[in-house]
This record gives sequence, C-alpha cells and structure tokens, in this order.
Amino acid sequence: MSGAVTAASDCRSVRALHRVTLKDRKAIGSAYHVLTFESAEPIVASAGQFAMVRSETWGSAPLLPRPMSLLSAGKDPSILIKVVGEGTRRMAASAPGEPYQLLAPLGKSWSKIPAATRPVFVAGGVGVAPLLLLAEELASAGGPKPLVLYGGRTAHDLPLLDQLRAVSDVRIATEDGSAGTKGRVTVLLSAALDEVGVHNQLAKVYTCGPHAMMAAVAAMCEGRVPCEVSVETPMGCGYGVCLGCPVPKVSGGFLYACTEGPCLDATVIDWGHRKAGA
Amino acid sequence: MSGAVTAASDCRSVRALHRVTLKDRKAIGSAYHVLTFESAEPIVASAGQFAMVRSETWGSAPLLPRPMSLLSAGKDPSILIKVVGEGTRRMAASAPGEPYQLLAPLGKSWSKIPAATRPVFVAGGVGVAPLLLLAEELASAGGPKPLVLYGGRTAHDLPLLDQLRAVSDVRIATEDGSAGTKGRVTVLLSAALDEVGVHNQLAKVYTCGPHAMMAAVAAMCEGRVPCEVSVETPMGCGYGVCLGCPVPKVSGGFLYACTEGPCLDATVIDWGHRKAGA
Amino acid sequence: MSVDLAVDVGSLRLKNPVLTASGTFGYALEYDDFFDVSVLGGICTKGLSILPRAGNNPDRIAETSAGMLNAIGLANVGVEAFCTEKLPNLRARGVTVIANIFATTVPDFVALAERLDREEGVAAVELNVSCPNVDKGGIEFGVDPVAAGRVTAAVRKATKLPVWVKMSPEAGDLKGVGIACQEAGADALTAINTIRGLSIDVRTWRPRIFNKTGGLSGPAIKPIALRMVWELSRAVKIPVIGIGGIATAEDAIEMMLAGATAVQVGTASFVDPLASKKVLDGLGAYCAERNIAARDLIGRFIQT
Amino acid sequence: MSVDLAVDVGSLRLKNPVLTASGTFGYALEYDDFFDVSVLGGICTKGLSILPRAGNNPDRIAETSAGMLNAIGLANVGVEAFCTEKLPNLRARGVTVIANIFATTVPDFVALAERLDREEGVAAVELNVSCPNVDKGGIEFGVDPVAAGRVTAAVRKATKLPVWVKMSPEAGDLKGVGIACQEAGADALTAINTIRGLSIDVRTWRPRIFNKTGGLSGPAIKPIALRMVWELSRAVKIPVIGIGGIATAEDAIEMMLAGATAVQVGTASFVDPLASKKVLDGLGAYCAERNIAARDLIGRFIQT
Ligand SMILES: Cc1cc2nc3c(=O)[nH]c(=O)nc-3n(C[C@H](O)[C@H](O)[C@H](O)COP(=O)(O)OP(=O)(O)OC[C@H]3O[C@@H](n4cnc5c(N)ncnc54)[C@H](O)[C@@H]3O)c2cc1C
Ligand SMILES: Cc1cc2nc3c(=O)[nH]c(=O)nc-3n(C[C@H](O)[C@H](O)[C@H](O)COP(=O)(O)OP(=O)(O)OC[C@H]3O[C@@H](n4cnc5c(N)ncnc54)[C@H](O)[C@@H]3O)c2cc1C
Ligand SMILES: Cc1cc2nc3c(=O)[nH]c(=O)nc-3n(C[C@H](O)[C@H](O)[C@H](O)COP(=O)(O)O)c2cc1C
Ligand SMILES: Cc1cc2nc3c(=O)[nH]c(=O)nc-3n(C[C@H](O)[C@H](O)[C@H](O)COP(=O)(O)O)c2cc1C
Ligand code: FES
Ligand code: FES
Repeated sequence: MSGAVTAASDCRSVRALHRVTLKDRKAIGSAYHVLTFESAEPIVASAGQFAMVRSETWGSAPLLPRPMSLLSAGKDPSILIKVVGEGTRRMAASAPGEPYQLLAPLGKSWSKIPAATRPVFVAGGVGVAPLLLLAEELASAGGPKPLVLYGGRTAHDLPLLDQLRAVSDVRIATEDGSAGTKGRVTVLLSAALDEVGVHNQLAKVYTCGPHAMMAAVAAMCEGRVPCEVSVETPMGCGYGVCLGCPVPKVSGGFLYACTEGPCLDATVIDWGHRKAGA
Repeated sequence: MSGAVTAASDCRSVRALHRVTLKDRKAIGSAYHVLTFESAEPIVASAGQFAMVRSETWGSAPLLPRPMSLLSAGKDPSILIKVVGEGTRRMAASAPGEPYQLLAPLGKSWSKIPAATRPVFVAGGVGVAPLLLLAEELASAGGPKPLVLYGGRTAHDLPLLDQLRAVSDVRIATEDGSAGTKGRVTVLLSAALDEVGVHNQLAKVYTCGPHAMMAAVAAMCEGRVPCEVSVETPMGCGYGVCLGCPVPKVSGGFLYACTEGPCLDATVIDWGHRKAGA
Repeated sequence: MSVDLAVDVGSLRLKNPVLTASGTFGYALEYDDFFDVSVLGGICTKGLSILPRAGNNPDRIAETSAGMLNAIGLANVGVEAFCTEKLPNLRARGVTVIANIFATTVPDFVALAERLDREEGVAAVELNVSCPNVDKGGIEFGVDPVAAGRVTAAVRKATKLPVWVKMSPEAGDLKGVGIACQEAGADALTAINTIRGLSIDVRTWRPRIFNKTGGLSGPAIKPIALRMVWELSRAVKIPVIGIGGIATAEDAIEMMLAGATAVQVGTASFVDPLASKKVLDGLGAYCAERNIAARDLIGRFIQT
Repeated sequence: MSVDLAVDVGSLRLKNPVLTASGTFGYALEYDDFFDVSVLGGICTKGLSILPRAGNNPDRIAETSAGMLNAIGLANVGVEAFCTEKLPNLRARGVTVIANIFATTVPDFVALAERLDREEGVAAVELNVSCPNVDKGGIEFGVDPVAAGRVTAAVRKATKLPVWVKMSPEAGDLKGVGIACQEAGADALTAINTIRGLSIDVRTWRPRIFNKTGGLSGPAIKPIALRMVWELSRAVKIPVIGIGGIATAEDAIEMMLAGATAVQVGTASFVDPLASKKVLDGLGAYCAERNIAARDLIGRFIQT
C-alpha cells in the first residue's frame, strides 16, 4: 500500500473510462481472439499496462470488468484474449459494433531496458501480448532486438507468432513438439542464459504467461540475470481501491498488482505462496 | 388450480423447449420489433397461445424467460415485442444468428367463434399479435372477416397495420388524432356495438392490449355481448408450476394465466382487483 | 451410465442426488411433455396444507438481478386432493416423492404427517418451517431452535416416514436450529429456503409484489446457500440436502463438495423445464470422467 | 441543478444523499483522474484499525452471479497514516469524510474514535461491527444487541463526532441490534454489510478465496438489503443509510423509498469508477423531473 519496491517505470498517463466500440474480432485457432476497438480519444499507454474490459451488454452478470493487457494503444486499442470462463467466452462471441468500456491505461509498464543489455522475453500463450507490444516499442525506438522464447502446448497455442517475428528473434517450444523444440519454454531459457553467459553479455529477462511458467523462469534467473514478470491475479477494480489483487512479497506483506504491478521485479515476489483454488 | 371455467378451446399440441436461432429482426417505429426465428421442428400452435422466450446469451441475468404471444407458428415462429424493460431491450438489440429458446406452445388459445357471429377484435399496441394471427386463421379457414378496432397513442403505435388490413376490416383510433378517429379505442367499440345492435346481429368481442383498455372493453361488453380477453401477468415458468400468474376471479380464488389462460372469458375476471406496482 | 450415482439420505437410498425443490416443480405431473421425471433422485411437492389454499393476491413474483422474489402464499390443492388426485399418478410413474408440508401449529404438522403416513408412495416428508411468505406460522418455527425441535419431535412421533426439516436462512443461529432438529429425530436437513427481499417500482412507489416482501431465489443466492450448507453439514451428523441457485451440474457438484448429500433444483426449472435432468446428466458425466461415485463428492471440499 | 438534494443524517447535513461505501472507494484520493469526489454527499474510508493491517492472503475475491465475494481482511494503512497522509488531502479537496473504523475490542474502538476526534475534516465515524472476513472481532459485536449497544455507548462517550453503526445482515434480530444502538446513542445506522458466502472451484475442489468464506456484495444482494433497510427504518427513529447492490439512480431511489435517508454506492465503483457520480446525477434528474426534493423520497414507499 505504501511506496513499494517495484521494477517498473513510472510512465503515466491519465486513466479514464473510455466508451469504445468493437471494430473487429479475429479468431486465432480455437481459443484465442484479437479484439480491436474504436476509441474516440486515443489511449496513451506503454507496453505492460492493461485495461479493465467490459461489454456494455453484460448487464449485472458478468459483473466485474476483466483485466487484459493492451496489445496496442491509441485510437484503435486491441487486446488478445484466451477463452477461460464466462467473461472471455462472451468477448469471443461479440460482434463488431458491440459497445465496450475500457478503463485504461492501468498499472505500471515494463521497466526500461538498461543500456547494453540483451532483452530476453519469455512468453506463454496470451502472455505474448504485453511482450509483443514491448518488442514493437523497442523496434520503433531503434532499441535492441529482443530474443523471444515463445512456448505453448501445441503449435496452435502460439498466437501472433508472425507479428512477433517481425520485431524480434523468436525461438519456439511446444510441449507436444508440433512446432519448434519439444518441451517447455524453460528449456529454451536455459540454453539462452548459457549463451549470454558464454558471450559475457548483460541480459535481462521479461516474462509473461501462466503462473507456473513465470515461477520457473524467475527461479532460473535468480542470482544470474534480472527478471521482470507481469503477474496475473484476479482483480476487482484495477485502480487500487478494492485491495483484491495482492501479490505476496518475499519480505512479507503484499504488493497490489493493479497499481504497483502488473510488471514487477521477480525477486520481490514470494513464488512459493499457494494460490487459493489452485 | 382445478378444472376452472374458461372460455378457451382445448386445442393442444405437445409443449417443448425449442432451441431456435434469430433469423430476422425488423424494427417498427421506435419501440416495436418483429423477431422471426428459425426452428428445426415446427411449432404447432393456435392463435392466442404464447411462448416463453429467452436468449441463450442472457446468462443468469435477465433470469426468467419472457412470455410473448405467438405472431406466427411453424418452422419460422415470430413474435411482436414492445420495449418496456431489460428483457425486451435485449431482444430489440439482438442480431440474426443469436440463439434463443422458445418454450411453446403454451396456454389456451382463443375459443372458436360461434356460428353466425360477427367477430369484433379490439387491439391495443402489441395486443395486436394474437388477434392478427386469429384473423389470419379465420381467413385461411374461410371464416367470417373480423372487424378490428385498433387503438394506439399515436400513428406510430399501430404496428402491423397493413398485415391486419389484408385479413380484416380495420378501424383506427389514436389518442393524439394522428391517425383515424381521435380518442380511445373504446369510442370505436361503442359505435360498433351499436351497429350490431341495430342490425340485430350476434357478435363476440376478442380483446388484447393494456390492462386498463381490456377492463374498459370488458365493462362495455358486459350484459351485451360475450367478450374474451387475453390477459398479461408476470410469469415465472409459463407451464403451471410456479403459481406466479394468478388472475383474480369474480367468484373468488384465482385462475392461472399460463395454463387456464391467457385467453379467458372476461366475465370470469375480477377487474377491480388492484395490481401491485400499478 | 455405469457410474454409481446413488446416495443415502439416512435410511432412504436415492438413485441419484438430484431432486427438485418444493414450489418450483408443481406436483411433477406438469412435466409429462418434457421428460420422464422418474429419472430424478426424487421430487419435492409444492407445500401441502390441510385445507386447500388459494394463495396471495397478484403480483406474486418479480425479477431481480440473477434472482427472483416470490410470495405465492403457499397456494396448494390441500393434502387430501394431493393424496387422491396427484399421488396415484406419481406412484404409477415410479417417482420418488417427498411431500413438503406446511402448517401454522404443531398439531396441524402432525395431522399432515399422519395423513401422508397412510399413503403408499411417499418417500419422506419435508417440513417447511421456513416459508417467509405467509402471515402466520412458517418461519417462526424455523428461526428458533426450541420451536424447530418441538415440531420435529412431534412429527417424528407421528410417522414412520423419514422426516426432513427445511432450514430458514434467516435463523440467527442456523447451526443451533439444525442441531435441535437432529436431536429431535430429523433424518435430514434441507437448506436453504428463500431469503426475504423487497423490490419497489420507482415509477409508482409501490412494491412490485402484493405481499410487499417475497423470498429471493435463483443464482443470486447460491454463494449464501453454499456457505450455509457447509456450516450446517459440519455441525450435524445427519445428511444435509443443498438448495439455492443450482442451475448447472457444476452448481450441484459445488454444493455436494460443500457437504450436501443431495441437492434440489429450484428456480432453474422456470428458466428451463429440463434443468433438473440436465443437472443430473452433467453430474453423471462429471463422475464418469473422473471415475468416481457421486457419494465421493460429499463434503470433499479441500479446506487446508 | 436547482433541485434540493440535501439530507440530514441526524445533526449532519449532507449536500446530497449519495455516499460511497467503505472498502470500495479506497481513501477517495484514487479518483483524482476520474472525477471530483467532493461533489458527493460524502465518502466512507476503507476500514481503519489502530495498527496498519496487511490483509488476507490471495485470492481475496471471486465473482458470483451478479455479485462478488471478498475477504480482504481489512487491509488498511492504520489510523495514524490515515490522519497524517490521507486526511489532509481530503480536507484540501473539500470532501465530506466518514471514517469507517474497525477493532476487536471496545477499548480499541474507543481509541480509534478518540484519535479521529482530534482531527479536523472528519464528519462522522462509522463503526464496522459487521465485518465477516476477519478471524477475531468484527461481526460478533454486530449480531448481538447487547454487545452492539456496549460498543456504541463507549464510542459515543469518546467522541463529539456523529456515530454511525454498520449493521450486519447476519443478525438474527436485526431490529433489536438497531434499537440497542439507537438507545446507546448512535446517530445513524448503516445497512447492510456483506453477507457471508462460499464459492468452490469444481476443478480443484478448493475454495475460490483463501479465507474460504467471503462477503457477498453487488446487485445480487440488493433485494435483501432493501428489505432490511425497510424493516430497520420502521423500527428506529434515527436515520438509516442504505447500502447493498446500488448501481444506478433507480437503485438509490428504491432504497430511499424503502426508508433510507442516504445511500452508499459500493461494488458498483469497481464496475465503473464514475458509478457514484452517475447515481448522483440520475437522482438529481429524477427529482428535477418530478419537482421534488431528495428528502421527499425518504420512506415514501406506498404500502397500502
Ligand atoms: C494485468 C492482467 C493482464 C491480463 N492480460 C490478459 C490478456 O492479455 N489476455 C487474456 O486472455 N487474459 C489476460 N489476463 C487474465 C484475464 O484477466 C482472465 O483470464 C479473465 O479475467 C478471466 O475471465 P473469465 O470471465 O473468462 O473467467 P472466470 O470465469 O472469471 O474465471 C475462469 C478461470 O480464470 C481464473 N481467473 C479469473 N480471473 C483471473 C485473472 N485476473 N487472472 C488470472 N486468472 C484469472 C479463475 O480463477 C478461473 O480459473 C490478465 C490478467 C491480469 C491481472
Ligand atoms: C401471455 C402473455 C403474452 C404476452 N405477449 C406479448 C407480446 O406479444 N408482445 C409484448 O411485447 N409483450 C407481451 N407480453 C408482455 C411481456 O411479457 C412483458 O412486456 C415482458 O415480460 C417485459 O419484460 P422486460 O424484461 O422487458 O420488462 P421488465 O423489466 O421485466 O418489466 C418492465 C415492466 O413490464 C411489466 N411486466 C413485466 N412482466 C410483465 C408481463 N408478463 N406482463 C405484463 N407486464 C409485465 C413490469 O411490471 C414492468 O413495469 C405478454 C405477456 C403475457 C403474460
Ligand atoms: C415460486 C416458488 C415457490 C416456492 N414454494 C415453496 C414451498 O411451497 N415450500 C417450500 O418449502 N419451499 C418453497 N420454495 C423455496 C424453494 O423450494 C427453494 O428452497 C428456494 O427457491 C431456493 O432454491 P432455488 O434458488 O434453486 O430456487 C419456493 C420457491 C419459489 C421460487
Ligand atoms: C472489496 C470490499 C471491501 C470492503 N471493505 C469494507 C470495510 O473495510 N469496512 C466496511 O464496513 N465494509 C466494507 N465492505 C462492505 C461495503 O462497504 C458494503 O457494505 C457492501 O459491499 C455492500 O454494498 P455493495 O453491494 O454496494 O457493494 C467492503 C466491501 C467490498 C466489496
Ligand atoms: S484490483 Fe482492486 S486494488 Fe487492485
Ligand atoms: S407462470 Fe408459472 S404457474 Fe403460470
């Protein structure tokens, strides 16, 4: 609740409730969709920031808006969703013209990449969204080209791969071997960390994906290279008033994902903490 | 609850939950819409019967299906709705392809028109739906052409007027005088009852519309001509299990609108009973 | 389905744990067009009183967010008409019938139980000591451990049938009421009845239902029902049957994990007359997929 | 707007009846990007304790049908940090601040009230004797008339500020608790706090929130809250402030018709940070259209 340790930058623009319209929905495979909205006022945001997303058609159920990383900002903000429950199911069924509200931009973005450092991104599933935007930001700012390690269960769980390839060096791992290396993405990370070690490079890891993946990535980085994660927790409000999004700290107490995160230094987080329902 | 006095016929076909798709929605004026569905199995129904209508997209709110008179049956059943609250608002916003459930056919239809009798219909707003279907049934069976007295607040509150004209003799009244006679539809009824009296004809009145209109019509008919009404009450289930749709009887106790109605002999009903919320 | 769905509610074996809730399923004969209700674990009748009751004036129902209010006022055909006109048909169909009964005095509860005891085809009686929608009686029994125990003991003595007691969510001491009923000889507790609510029309400033307050049911109350079933089932040794907002198989499973031995589907039947059958089918599929029996779910909520 | 929206909560005049509910509006400073919160009738702070509290382990919230469960565990900055870091900013913005306070003993409630009594810019204290989400204290006071009266009387003596007491919907004798607080000197009652509920994940068989049970809030509970506010307001002479599921101006109007002198917007602020302002604007429009003052709505529900 107080000014806590975060790795995130302080880039900030005014948060607002944007009434937008769904312009386009593109299905990717069976479970993923990119939703692109039309916003009267541009949303000014940096990679890693998110929006609380809700369709005006929901009425009183589903009740709460859903936190979604921004895949792009501006006048046509977009998100990448994976269908996991009622809210995402409805988003995946919505048609152009549907009125939505986006409360954005929210949260802390990824921190700046330190000079002369090789950025290594580790993405799992929809976790690719804030990392693709970061890679695009780097590309347009003439920054270093990141190495992206991208994992999924199958070749169908690697949404936006082509866009990612346009702005980064991508290596792939799938659990069933249907694309890239067979196995988990952490296998790729192990090799990548060895490489940078061999070349005596500075590196920094940015990761977003399933909790277990991020915990494994954080463990592998610990003591070797800095690692920043974008955490996912249930959220009530997205702007710091419900206190529903705590992330346990190693030092005790909590950080709040919506205001102090979602992008956080991995070493600050108590990864051993059991999640309810998990 | 027991076999009560009803004027309605016993025409009965098997009730079932039909999973249908919205085929077409036509807006009429600002508040009226005709929704036409596509049903794999035909719905066999008679004029006056209704369906409990619910979109599969509603989730848990709105919760209950909404009772709607069938405007037509068969493989492309349709309804005429007026937007008055959340459920009808959503129906009015739904797009072709939306999955719906129709529990139909429900309730008792209009009773048969006795031989050598002039049918006089009194319709108000969406009350026209079950009367238009009845007029169409009469036309295709070569029955007598009904006289339809159709009232609304303005010329915009007379949906389906053209279809009605194709199968009946229509006289119109609007409260603001923007079409037909200026005033309430009961003015037309008074004149019509006088006419049949002059010609020594037998007549029978069928009416559907706002509660106050039907009460006035019933009062005018009392002691002069038989009158049948199609009542509107809130409904929980539509098929006789919740007991949420009582209609007070003159003789005490209640009739249940969904199974013993909605088409009922007007003289059976205690019209003086105050409705809650009214 | 080869999966074992049977559960034991005390001495009463049900072929599966999916029942329908009193007042939301009529007398079950209304479902002939829709499905064979004998596939269900059982059905609870509309609340029966000694004399027929016409019920409250309209309007009796109003919708709220993910729920509905009702004040039907226990309209029913009376126990006599039930026994002569409804029960023989239910018996012929092989339906497991739980007779829900309602009275305003202990002797009347006893009389109802005695009358039903004489009939074949009644599997249990369920005492509605928790109806919020009648002027007299009902809920007073259900919110007071002493009164609840008294009516239970009296009915227990009057019948050989299993006695279920339906809990009021408005009891300040729910566990105390449950324990009192258990000690008085109840075979099972059913929970919960509706929760009193109010809705006012802001155009007319009048209540949306004639009775002013009505009982809230439907998905809105599910979390509350689930919590009460969990608390109750840990406080008593007799089975608890879970009711409140169950609309899907997942809801029923959640209720059983919380401690329910069986469940009752209520308001969901208004939304879809086949709801109870769908809950049953879904429960079967869930158990089959995990290769467990339905009874393996009861109270298996992991609390550590 | 020329319409008169002012209401009197005892001796405290509020410029309008729309407040925000404790725990759903942070310390109000979080809204600077969204709107000027000083337009509201007032804001209730997150529950303040003597020492800062970190709160419960995650997960703390879960969604249910038209509602949510929360078990935050009263995470807060502590009364001292509130007075030094938050209050001066609120004062500068001209916000009417109601300090919601929480303790597990009567002396701690008294200490909190005394501390706040020394500050300028606190309009009232609201005693949270009804929090369902902490291991110790909270709700025990709120469900027992004697205990509720005792803590109210003690706080009453310790401060010149108006004392509001927040009612628990789980009190078996809600009216009794309200009357006890009134007799102990409470200036107003606020009702209701959340209702305890449970939600279980049917994939993992674990509770959806770490604390197992959580408090249910949101539109799902509105009819229950409305009924309780109606009953309470008829049982006591002091003002009742209505809370529970208010999301629109119509909801606020319904609550006032039922007997509330003012309302608090809670969970709706999560759905839309501007919800409270929209409720206020809508209330103004409603009163303007009918040419009535807001206070003309209080308890005007037609019951005949
Ligand atoms: C900062 C942030 C950014 C996110 N970005 C994306 C994104 O870009 N794309 C995307 O598809 N998802 C993203 N998520 C996760 C997304 O918010 C959840 O998947 C969504 O809220 C689930 O809603 P639902 O109604 O479909 O599922 P529900 O029915 O609410 O829940 C279904 C399952 O998802 C779990 N769940 C619910 N809420 C969350 C949550 N907030 N985080 C993690 N798990 C949850 C539940 O425990 C449950 O197991 C992000 C979450 C956060 C906090
Ligand atoms: C047998 C029958 C046939 C009907 N046929 C038609 C039809 O063909 N076309 C049509 O537009 N409407 C018809 N109605 C009325 C229709 O059911 C209601 O207008 C509808 O349920 C309102 O739903 P809502 O969610 O839009 O409004 P809600 O938000 O539920 O309510 C809005 C207003 O409508 C009133 N209302 C709610 N339910 C009913 C009801 N069942 N009857 C009357 N008033 C109600 C409420 O008191 C409230 O004032 C019929 C009703 C019955 C009983
Ligand atoms: C319209 C209606 C009528 C009811 N009538 C009775 C009744 O006669 N006896 C009874 O014990 N419970 C009655 N109940 C309560 C239900 O049996 C059940 O306990 C409650 O509705 C909660 O379950 P649900 O949320 O699944 O509907 C009634 C409920 C409704 C909605
Ligand atoms: C996340 C959350 C936190 C809450 N924290 C408090 C609190 O600290 N003190 C308190 O008295 N009530 C607290 N409440 C209860 C609310 O003030 C309010 O009484 C309740 O949510 C019902 O109103 P609603 O349905 O409008 O949300 C909290 C509610 C929520 C949802
Ligand atoms: S989501 Fe509400 S405080 Fe973070
Ligand atoms: S609507 Fe349920 S009995 Fe008529």
